Amino acid sequence: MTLAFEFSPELQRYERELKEWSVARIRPHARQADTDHRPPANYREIFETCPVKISKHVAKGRDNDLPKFPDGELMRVMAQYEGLNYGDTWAQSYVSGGIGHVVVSLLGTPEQIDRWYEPVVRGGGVTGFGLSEPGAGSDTSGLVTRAVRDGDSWVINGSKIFCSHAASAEYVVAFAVTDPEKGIASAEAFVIERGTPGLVILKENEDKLGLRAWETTQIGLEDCVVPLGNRLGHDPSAGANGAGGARLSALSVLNQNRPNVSALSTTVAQAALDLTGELLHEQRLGFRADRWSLIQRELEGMAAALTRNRHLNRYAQWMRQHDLQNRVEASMAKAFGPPTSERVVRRCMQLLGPEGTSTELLLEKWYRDLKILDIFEGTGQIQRVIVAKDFAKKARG
Amino acid sequence: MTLAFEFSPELQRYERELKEWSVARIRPHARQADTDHRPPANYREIFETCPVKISKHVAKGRDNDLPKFPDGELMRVMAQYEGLNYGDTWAQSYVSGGIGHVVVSLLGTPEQIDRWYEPVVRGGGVTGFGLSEPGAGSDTSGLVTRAVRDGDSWVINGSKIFCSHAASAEYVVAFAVTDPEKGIASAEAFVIERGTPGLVILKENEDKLGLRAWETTQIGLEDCVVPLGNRLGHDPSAGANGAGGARLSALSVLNQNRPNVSALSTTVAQAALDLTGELLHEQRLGFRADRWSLIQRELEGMAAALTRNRHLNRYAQWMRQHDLQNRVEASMAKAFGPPTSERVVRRCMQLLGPEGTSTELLLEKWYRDLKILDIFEGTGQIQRVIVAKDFAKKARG
Amino acid sequence: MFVLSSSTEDQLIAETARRLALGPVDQAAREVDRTGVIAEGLWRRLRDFGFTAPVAEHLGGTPNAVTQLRAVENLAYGDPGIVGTAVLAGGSTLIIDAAGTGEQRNRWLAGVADGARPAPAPALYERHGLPPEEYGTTITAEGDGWRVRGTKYAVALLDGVTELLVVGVDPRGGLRAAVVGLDREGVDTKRVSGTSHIALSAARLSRVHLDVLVAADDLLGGVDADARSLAFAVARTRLLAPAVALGGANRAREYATKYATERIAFGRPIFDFQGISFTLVDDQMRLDAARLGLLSVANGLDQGREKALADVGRIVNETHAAATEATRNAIQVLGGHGFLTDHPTELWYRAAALLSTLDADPYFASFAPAV
Amino acid sequence: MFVLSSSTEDQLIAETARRLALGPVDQAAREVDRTGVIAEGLWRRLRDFGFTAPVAEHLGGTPNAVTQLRAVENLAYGDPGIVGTAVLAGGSTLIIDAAGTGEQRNRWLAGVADGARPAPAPALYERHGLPPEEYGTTITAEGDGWRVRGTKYAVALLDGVTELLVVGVDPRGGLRAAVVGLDREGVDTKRVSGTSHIALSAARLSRVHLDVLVAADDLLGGVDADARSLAFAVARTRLLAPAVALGGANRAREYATKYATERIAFGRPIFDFQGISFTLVDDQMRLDAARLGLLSVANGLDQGREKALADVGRIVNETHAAATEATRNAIQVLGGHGFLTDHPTELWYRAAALLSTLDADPYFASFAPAV
Repeated sequence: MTLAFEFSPELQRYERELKEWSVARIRPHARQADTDHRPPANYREIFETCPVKISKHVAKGRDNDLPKFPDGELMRVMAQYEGLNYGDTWAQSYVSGGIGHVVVSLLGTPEQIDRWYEPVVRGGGVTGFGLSEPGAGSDTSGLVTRAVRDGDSWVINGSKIFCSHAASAEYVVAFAVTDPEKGIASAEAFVIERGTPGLVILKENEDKLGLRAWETTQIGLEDCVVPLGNRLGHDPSAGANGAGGARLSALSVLNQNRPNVSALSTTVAQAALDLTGELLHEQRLGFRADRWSLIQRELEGMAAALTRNRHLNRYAQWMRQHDLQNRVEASMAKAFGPPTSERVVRRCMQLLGPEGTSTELLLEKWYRDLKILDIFEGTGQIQRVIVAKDFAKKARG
Repeated sequence: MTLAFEFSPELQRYERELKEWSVARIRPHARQADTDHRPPANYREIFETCPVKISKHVAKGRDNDLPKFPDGELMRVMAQYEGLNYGDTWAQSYVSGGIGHVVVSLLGTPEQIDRWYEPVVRGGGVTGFGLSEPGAGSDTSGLVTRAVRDGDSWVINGSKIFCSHAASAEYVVAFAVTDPEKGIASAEAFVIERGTPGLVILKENEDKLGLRAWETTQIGLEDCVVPLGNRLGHDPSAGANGAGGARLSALSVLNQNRPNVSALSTTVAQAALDLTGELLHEQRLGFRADRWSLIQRELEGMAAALTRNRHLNRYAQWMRQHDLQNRVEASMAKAFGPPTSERVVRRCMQLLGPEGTSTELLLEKWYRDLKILDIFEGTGQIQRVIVAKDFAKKARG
Repeated sequence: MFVLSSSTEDQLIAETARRLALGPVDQAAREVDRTGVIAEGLWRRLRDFGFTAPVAEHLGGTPNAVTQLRAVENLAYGDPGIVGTAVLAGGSTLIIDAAGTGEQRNRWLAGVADGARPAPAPALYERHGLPPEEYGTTITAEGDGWRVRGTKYAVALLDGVTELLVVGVDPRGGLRAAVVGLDREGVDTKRVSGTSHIALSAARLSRVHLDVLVAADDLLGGVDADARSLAFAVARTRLLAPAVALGGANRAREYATKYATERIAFGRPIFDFQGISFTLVDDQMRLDAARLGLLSVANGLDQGREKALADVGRIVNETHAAATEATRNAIQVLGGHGFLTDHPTELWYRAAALLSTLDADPYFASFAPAV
Repeated sequence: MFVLSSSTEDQLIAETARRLALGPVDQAAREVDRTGVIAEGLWRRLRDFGFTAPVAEHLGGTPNAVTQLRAVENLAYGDPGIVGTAVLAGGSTLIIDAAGTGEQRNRWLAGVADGARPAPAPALYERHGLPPEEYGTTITAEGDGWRVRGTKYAVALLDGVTELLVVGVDPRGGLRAAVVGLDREGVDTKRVSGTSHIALSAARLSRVHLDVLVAADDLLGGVDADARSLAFAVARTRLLAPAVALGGANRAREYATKYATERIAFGRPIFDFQGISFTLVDDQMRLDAARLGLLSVANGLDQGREKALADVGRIVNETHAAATEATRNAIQVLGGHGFLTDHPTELWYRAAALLSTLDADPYFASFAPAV
């Protein structure tokens, strides 16, 4: 068993090719995607030009036609995150195409997986996911969206916010409580297909500080009727069995993506740093020697900080790759990386001066984009709570 | 009304004289006091040589023969803290002589003040104070020391830790619960004179990381009998009236010393910085130009940090001087200053190299001394809780 | 003895500023950000208030630095984008008032206070946080005139303006300023139309290349100008952007606190978690320290102390560090909601970032990772 | 591909280190601190374990840098004072093994592994965090011999030692090392007897002034020594003090966590307050980042990568920053109790401080205030 701080030469080459492609083909659309709050219309065509195979579903060992590396598939996934997002962030969301289908793969029966997961992974469709509600974010116990059994159907009422890709998705997987007395313990996941009556797009895409091209939808569920078979994980003829809490905790597999979120932040900060270094080097003649050495020291310090980020990210990912429990390490990576990545971009803008925040450069976009990475998939605070619980458990023996 | 960031020229002169005296007369005893865990035996004689009048009791407007400054008496007190402790920390504790008598002045009847406060302030005696217990530190609600009325006396049982000067004090003021059902709300303060049977010195002075010359005593109270009149604040013939909680909160006046604690930490760090600057300047010839500019930048950064400390300290003190509510500002000053002062001393040792931690210099002593200043009189965490409560109150309107 | 007067007049000014802030400034914030235009009515109110672009005593009155700082901070509590724009656009009046001759004050400031005409646009900032004494812009005698050569950044609001006040250094390293007509040959402004920066869209920041000859009487204070007065006036001007950042950041801290006391998670207001409340307390401590530092330097400038000049760079950087961090933490406290334009936190975050780039001298702070 | 082997052997070594740490090392900690003496029995166990003063393969075996680092860190979990002393005293063996000739290895290392005689005491560190390539100590050809001139600090445990291994630079700026007899004229050791530093009392650190002529065959590796091997060996040695600090700091973090889960205030274990628990989590994150960084550099050194040489200074400083902060916070969590010698937190705090001064190059980190 080996710990990879650096990828194998093969995987490094893979990442490099992805980076170069991302700079050449993804980055040129970054400003427009930000302004339009959507990706370029031909984004699928753009993705076709990618010189290496990349995965849509980032869970372990799914896409079997992907290149193999000695580092293991999960390390390849991390390299994909780093390579793809180096050009800009907009593509990530459309490459992964949401996580509705990933939830199907986690909670669905084999038949449900065949029906809703496989076609998406093969065909490149987009799927939505709805968990958060206006009154329930980090703390899901406040969910109030309700599903009621009515003969051969479930009738769902409520609303969801922060639903990735729900407006353009083929279907949305939404959580709802089936027994108000049991509350969150009775939560079940339902596949709600596009066009289902009662599935209302309240706001197609929120007006956001950053990651504007990523679709963040508000949906309403108004007497939304779905067949029994759309409840994930059960024989369609059976009723809810109250194992919904378990269902929600099965979602914790999604938390394993946390080191990749930190990797995303780190690679964007690295892009900002590389760009800033280039610009400053071009301007170098204007610097007095002592000023230049200050600048150089700043650039070195930031590069080292991003290396630190990567160490934690890769360590956490490596553990999972080797089937070691990495819950704590994944949370640490997620708490550690994103806020430092933000700071790197901010500092780069400062070193450049006022034009560092101009829309002629992408730094200001990246600064806006990155802020959410310390929030979604669990805030830095939530990550610390997770780690602290583990500390307490160990301390209490 | 004026805000003093800098003292008036008169008060600056006062502080400077005190500093020079402290360097000349207090500092030479610092190492020995640390080694012996006690001040020099002739400390009163040393204090006699002080060229300016300094106060023993740092509460407001007590010592009337002290010099007057346009800045106000409390600013003079802060200047005294900064001047006196610049040489070393050991003297402070013996100048103030504990806080038992201060508590008498806060809670006592006029007769009790005449009996126990005035002679100490005039004569320079030492008094002890006992509040903390092994199970009750920041949270005093866990006090278990018990006082039981028995005819004309109170019988006290329990133990106290972190009692400043209790071993050599003329008397110890100790808090005890008078009604276990009411708990902390029934706490009363009792004057227990030296030699009272049942007052047992369990440990004269704790073995501490720093501030070793400051006497930190563990006492036991074993069927310790004191007259009714030794309960502070009451007609000696009356019983406990259950207003003990109020009595404890009257102690909050002591919290107004918090900016002075931060000032103490700041002046010690300034002493360390000044010494380090001198040593490095002596060694300057050995430095390459780029290294010297790194060093100089570090020294400037630390000096600026200490100025920041002083701004917060003086602002909080100035508010109190002008009878403005400064609870929040005092807590901020206390939370802000000490940990940065620690860092300054640590960084000074690092800049000097291994010999920075040698006992040939005092930096290592000061590094040990300062650690407690972010703990006693309320930890940094407790200060933040106090400020946060105020924020919440204001936010809730 | 340092005196921060809490005179009735000062108090009144601060309160008036706060009222304006929470009234028209706050109300216009989102719209101004979106459109990149500050409506004339709001401009008039800001001008009438007089502290963002103060003018010479006989023309309306320039306050002392401490008073102005407090007024600007309180105003920016309403919206740092709008007030930042006003401050960046208005900075020349103070400098002309302090360092110009009587004739120049009349020439360049008459009619400014009542809005009849704009003052020359100040062209101060360069890149990389260079302090004034290291500006790359030079003002050098050439024949009968003086050549102004260099590039200036973050020059605000050039529309309708006819002149620039350019600050540079002369060959002996002293500060010099000159007023340059924008239509002169050798003045090349580059501007990206519309919202061209992360924030302060209404400021329409430009980059200006200069290589132009001006007459001796366009030199501020004339050929024998007092470089010291100019240095003090420029220093005062540099304190205004951080004062704006401070006002916005303090608002963000308070807004986040209010949100946290109302938002329930895990059975209680999230403010009850020290992970939230301690962060906000630390932010406030840094902001308070920055405010005291700014006031202390401003006071030093008012007293004409040389040391205060040297202290400007550090306090500017400290304040921006505190403000960028506090606005970032305000979003963090709001969680996903803070990332939406439904809340003003994201406006404040952007404004703090932009302001921090004006004058970020890396000498005074090194990059430090967040953890 | 970087490989940190988690081989059975490596695992075994780490576990053995941890057992020694929590057994005899931990038990002796307070006594060693008080007396300034490590008892011979404990010395023997440390020597037998072999990772604090590793010796040449044929004399016992020098592990790779990664393995040694992990062993030392785990050992220091018991007490950074004792293990720091062992590491400071033992550092020359590694350097002699890596950069000495076969004859020199026999001359200076024979009998060391079994305790029959001490190795030459390593004289590496200077002041102000100077990295080896900037050492002020010079080793210069003079006539038939070589002059060693300079001052070395933090030279450990000279009692009973007869020789010093001095690292310096030659006139071309390359690293050189020489073994110098302590009884030679021109070797002036200054030592304060007893507990002369804030921690590591048993190390009895000395300052040594050198101005002495040595023979060519006292030059490590001879006159044509390979400066690169020496540089790698010195770099490896520099990683050991931070590994010690890391072990001690991790212990402090865990100790404070345990205390906080048991100490009740305001009705619950104080660990339930995020003001406490988040501080400890942040400490651990920094320590973990430091560990990964150290292992990464150690691996680079094992692979002979030039870049790893350049990375040593930064990771040394990062690790000490993390360790001093974590030990300080451990006391903070214990409150007043942490300030007493009743708990070992104060021992760890002192050790971390001393270790951090050995090699604190200000290039890699600037002072930053706590808030």
